[in-house]
Amino acid sequence: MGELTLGVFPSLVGSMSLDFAFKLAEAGIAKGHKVNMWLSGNAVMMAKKGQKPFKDYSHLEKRMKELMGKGMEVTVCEACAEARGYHKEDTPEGMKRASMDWYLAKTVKTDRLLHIGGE
Amino acid sequence: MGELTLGVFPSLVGSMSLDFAFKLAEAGIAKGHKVNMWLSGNAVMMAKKGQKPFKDYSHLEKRMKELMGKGMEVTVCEACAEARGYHKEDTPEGMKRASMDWYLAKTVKTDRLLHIGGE
Amino acid sequence: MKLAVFLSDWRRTEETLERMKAEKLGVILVENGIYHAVVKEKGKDSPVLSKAGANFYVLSDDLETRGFTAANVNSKVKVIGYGDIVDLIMNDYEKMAWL
Amino acid sequence: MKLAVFLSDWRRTEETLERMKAEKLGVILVENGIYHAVVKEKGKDSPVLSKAGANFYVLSDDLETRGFTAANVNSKVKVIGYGDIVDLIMNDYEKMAWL
Amino acid sequence: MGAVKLLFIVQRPPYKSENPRLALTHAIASQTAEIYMDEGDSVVPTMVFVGDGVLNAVKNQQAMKLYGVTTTESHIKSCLLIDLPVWVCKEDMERLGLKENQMITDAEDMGAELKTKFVSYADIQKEMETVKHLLFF
Amino acid sequence: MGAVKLLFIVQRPPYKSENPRLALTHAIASQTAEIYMDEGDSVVPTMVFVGDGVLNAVKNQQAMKLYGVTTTESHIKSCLLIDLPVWVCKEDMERLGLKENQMITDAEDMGAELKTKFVSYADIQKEMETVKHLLFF
Repeated sequence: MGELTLGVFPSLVGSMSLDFAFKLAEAGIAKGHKVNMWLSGNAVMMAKKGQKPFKDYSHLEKRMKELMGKGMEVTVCEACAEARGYHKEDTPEGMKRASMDWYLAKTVKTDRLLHIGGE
Repeated sequence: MGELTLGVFPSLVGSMSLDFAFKLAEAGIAKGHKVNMWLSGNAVMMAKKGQKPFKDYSHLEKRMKELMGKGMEVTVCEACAEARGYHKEDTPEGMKRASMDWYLAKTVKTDRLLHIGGE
Repeated sequence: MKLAVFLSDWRRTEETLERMKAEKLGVILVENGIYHAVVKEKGKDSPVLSKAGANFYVLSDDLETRGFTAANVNSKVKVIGYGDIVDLIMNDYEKMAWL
Repeated sequence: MKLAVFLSDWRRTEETLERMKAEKLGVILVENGIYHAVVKEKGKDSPVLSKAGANFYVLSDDLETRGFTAANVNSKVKVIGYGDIVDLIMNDYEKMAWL
Repeated sequence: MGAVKLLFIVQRPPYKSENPRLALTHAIASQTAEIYMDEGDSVVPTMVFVGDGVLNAVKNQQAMKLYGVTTTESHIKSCLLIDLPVWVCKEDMERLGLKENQMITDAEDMGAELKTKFVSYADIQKEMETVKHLLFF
Repeated sequence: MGAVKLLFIVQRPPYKSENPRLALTHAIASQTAEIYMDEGDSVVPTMVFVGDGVLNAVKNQQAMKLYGVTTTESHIKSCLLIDLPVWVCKEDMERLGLKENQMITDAEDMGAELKTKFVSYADIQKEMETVKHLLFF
């Protein structure tokens, strides 16, 4: 089994690229792969807990937690988060905050990298 | 002097359309016009106080407050904000939260409407 | 109608503009729309600038942000500031379209 | 190289794809990229589908989200699911490009 | 002011952008805008799908089933249900090879009487001239 | 693993999207990634501007003066300062009518020795084949 790293940059609401990334991660984990996720740019919108699950908007907090429970590492860009006003205490449980070098370092050992720039 | 309503939808960081909207509002107010602003979609990112002013990111909280001090009305879409986890207590002082009908109602009396859909 | 169209992008919105008709039409190039005023792709002016009967404006702030100046701007296009845009909106045009 | 290109948009990213070369090339149509598989603009296939030597895939979830089904899909394109994408990434291709 | 007409113009396909959805939800909000208006005032929106935006009106969208998100289709039907006119540009449908039987033509399943109108671009241009404000999404 | 090569490919103009800036800041972060890596491992990024992305490398950007936001230019210069290769596609410059004297050619004002490389698309294609991972912005 291999290791897949996803770098995701588009916002939570809008392109649905984050929905794509979490569904892909789920499928990867189901097949026994190790999956890592880096959230940067407007994708740091995932780093705000307490989002109301309206049906009109993508809501991924619950799925993210399930996948982290299955071993997925999720790390969010700290500067991108602070610039948007998401502080340490806003971070959903289990999610890590780090600077961009975390993502760069992950590219070394991972078998595959899917970098979703978008927007 | 006239009344100008700006409806702004793109995110705080990225397109710089919010920077455009606030600069235009400032110029409008300087010329004696009444300016209203509706923030919806990812532009509700303005509804989170305590954003760190890094030089790499658009930071508009301060300018918004100055313009509100000069009479600009700024109202943010409540559902769009809640879906992103921005609650009442996160709202910067002076900014109002309302449902979309607030914006629709504003279009009746305003002389001009610039609707910045974007993204 | 008196219509001011804000072109905020370079590649995606020209078709919508191409179809629009107005007795008085202003095209205000902002954000990445400014490239219509300064880039001659394959040596040619942007097709946007051939829109018949339109007045063309470009926002100097967005031009200079991207490293261009009035000296680079196509002679069909007038360089303006935020205050001028306010005047165009409030005095010269009635309806606005942001593309 | 073995390259899988994810086309996530319809209008903006074809040019980048056009230039790319790879010994083994997979084009995976996702999000609004699915329109390349189902829309025949002016009666013609999307130019993307004429990329020589490529294998084409379309994500069924994104197809059905937009109101289309396998019945609408161009015969050059194979309809796949998320699990299949995982297999393509981990087994068939080495490098990925998201356009 | 009386009744003020607004034109909501959607020019992009659905889902890759939040815009088409926001156009629909904002137009629908016209129903409840009275609380902010003077007696006798109202807003009268028309929804128009033009250019690649006509793809929003393709029927049988499965976003709820597959991604848990309301379909653009259901928002379009909600418009019809509250008698909010929905127009789709015929020339663009033709350009993209879309037939009327692929499109959301009504919301009879929800009890709506109003039907989608398939119009020419010339009709849309005329409406742009008639309304007070344009809202491009 | 040793040194792992990465290619950061920017295909869009600056400012309308956060992406080009994020490409640069992420590439620069390679300098500090060691703390997360095993002894002897490193990441070696190259920044490439291609397609409309070559517009990121136009000099004299005034975003800081006019909008209070760091210019893409200053990020490009920071790359040169830390010896991170910056490549700009020649064919695309030519297509858009951009001359070398309009571009960021160096960061001598910051004390950088490395200069921008104006390369052909064929060189970029070759590099895409050499690196371990591609990052399109």
